[in-house]
Amino acid sequence: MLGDDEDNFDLPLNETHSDDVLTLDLDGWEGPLDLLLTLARAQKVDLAKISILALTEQYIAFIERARALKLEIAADYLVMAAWLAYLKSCLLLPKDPTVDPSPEELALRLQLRLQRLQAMREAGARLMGRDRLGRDVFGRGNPEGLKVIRKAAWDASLYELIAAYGMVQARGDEPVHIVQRRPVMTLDQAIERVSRMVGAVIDWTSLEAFLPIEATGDYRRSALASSFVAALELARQGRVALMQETAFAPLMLRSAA
Amino acid sequence: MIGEPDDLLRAIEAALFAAEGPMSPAELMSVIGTDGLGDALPRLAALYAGRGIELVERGGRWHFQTASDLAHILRRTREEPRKLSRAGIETLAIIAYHEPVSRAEIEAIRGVQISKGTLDVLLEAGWIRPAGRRETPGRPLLYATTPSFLTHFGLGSRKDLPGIADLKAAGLLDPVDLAFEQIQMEKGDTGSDDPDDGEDE
Amino acid sequence: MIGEPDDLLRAIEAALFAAEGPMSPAELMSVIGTDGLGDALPRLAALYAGRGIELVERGGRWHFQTASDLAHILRRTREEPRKLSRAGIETLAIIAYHEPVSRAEIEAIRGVQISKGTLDVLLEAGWIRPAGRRETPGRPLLYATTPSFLTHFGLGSRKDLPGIADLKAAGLLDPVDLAFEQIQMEKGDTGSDDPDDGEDE
Repeated sequence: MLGDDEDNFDLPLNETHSDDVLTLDLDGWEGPLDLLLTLARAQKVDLAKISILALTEQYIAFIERARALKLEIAADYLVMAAWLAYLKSCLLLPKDPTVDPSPEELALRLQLRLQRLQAMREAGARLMGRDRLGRDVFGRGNPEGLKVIRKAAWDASLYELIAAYGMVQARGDEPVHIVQRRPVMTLDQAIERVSRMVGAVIDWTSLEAFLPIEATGDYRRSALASSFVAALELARQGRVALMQETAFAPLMLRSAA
Repeated sequence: MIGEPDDLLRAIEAALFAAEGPMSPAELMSVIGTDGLGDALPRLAALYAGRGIELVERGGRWHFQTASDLAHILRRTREEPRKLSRAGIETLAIIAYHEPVSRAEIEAIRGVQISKGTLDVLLEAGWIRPAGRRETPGRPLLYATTPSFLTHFGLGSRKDLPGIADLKAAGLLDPVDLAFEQIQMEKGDTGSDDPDDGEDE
Repeated sequence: MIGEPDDLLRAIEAALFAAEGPMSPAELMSVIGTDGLGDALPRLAALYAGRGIELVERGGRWHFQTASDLAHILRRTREEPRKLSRAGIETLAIIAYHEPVSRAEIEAIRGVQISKGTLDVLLEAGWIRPAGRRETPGRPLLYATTPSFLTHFGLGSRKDLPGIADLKAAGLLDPVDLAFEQIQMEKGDTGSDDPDDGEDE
């Protein structure tokens, strides 16, 4: 029923539904651009020379016919039809320089899009037509394969070995908790030490002089702090006198006796 | 077969023959245990030229395959490899000719959205791969082809894509906007020759 | 490669290369679509003689294979250094100090079960060996160290292993942190009832 139509293209028919309803297989196209390209190619001219106006008319006619057949048409096809109808009217109307973009520009852009889609369609076809591995040319059917056998070079050191044995043995022992001595001088030790030493000096003597000579590091800091507190305690008991000339100056001690 | 098969050539031959896939010179050297291949690969390829089996380079990797003119003998017993949908073919072509390219750019050329399965099929076939993101708003993921793509379609490199030089020269790989500007410029100033045109790589 | 690769030879070459298994002359003829092979197969085999690939006949069927003297290319052994697990090193230590020793004895000393894999690794490393059976009920297999064990650990003999007293002096039996660490670690796997799952790694 469509064959005698004067248009130079055919609606693709889905023949499986032919008994009662004529089905227009719009699924045959991947969107309006695809349909437009199909119509454009029917003009049988170079896409660069295609008549966008004629193409527009064909597309609109196609969609109108599909609607007349009460076919469901996807929204994007209708949007394209509306846009093309607008483009067509612009192209036909006298040129209005205030319209931007101009209809010629829109038409050119559409043409460029069609050319690009067509170029990729042809490229895809040429790609698929190449001598393809597994279809036209073949790799070795049954390759031996290159196998790398990973052999573990087990590694362990003697230290790890004996440390591990130590750990195994230690595991059997009852855990014993030993609190390690920390390097501190207790307050009692400091009081005892300062009170003993202060009796032996006559003149004012710096607190540092009361620290053990061998004391270094944490132990010296601990001894200094404890000795300072010891000095305060001994002063409170009236056993030593303290003197400091200015802030941060050396703290001087003397027996109060 | 030839005068004196030298040891390196024999080793390369054996390794490529036994390998389950194409090999780069670096992989070959590691398998054979040598520090350099010299011109052994092209020499070996030359030895096989015109035979029923050929040594070919695809994207820097080498493999043996049957000569293409013998396809009629071998194809008979084989099933057609995966058949791509038209959407799949076009999408693959767009990625190959434009890479790296985003999904939106593919859709702009095809005029339709890509259904999810299309890229999946191409990814699964090992012909395309994600290739970073474009540093534009949205940071879209980009796609490019893989060495397996070149291997499967018998391409030495992307330069061997059918007609790519012509398409490039005709500006058909440029986006519409760029092509449009180009035309406008040529209209205004026919002598114009923008040095920045056409190249999309 | 050779003077004029004749078509039959090329076809046989390609068919055998692409085949998934050896082919009889009859199969070849059917694939290639010819009525006779003449002396093509021996001729082709002669062409490949001395190359990295050879055409061979086995029980009336022909196939290409890698030249046997190049088999080392197909299978390479790569040694990868691997650290022994804690279970492994402890088991090894116990065997070294107590050999010959049964698995049950090792477990009694370790206080943790050992998996078969642990002993396998030590056997594979060549550090321990089966050393007979103990003549007790169940006749358990005994393990002892090997000369490679001594070599690897730089020991002249087992007597060079530091004794318990030495370990103590070196702080290696320090019960405070070692034992505590161990207790913490084993909390995790004491609930396991699978005999092969008692690894404390």
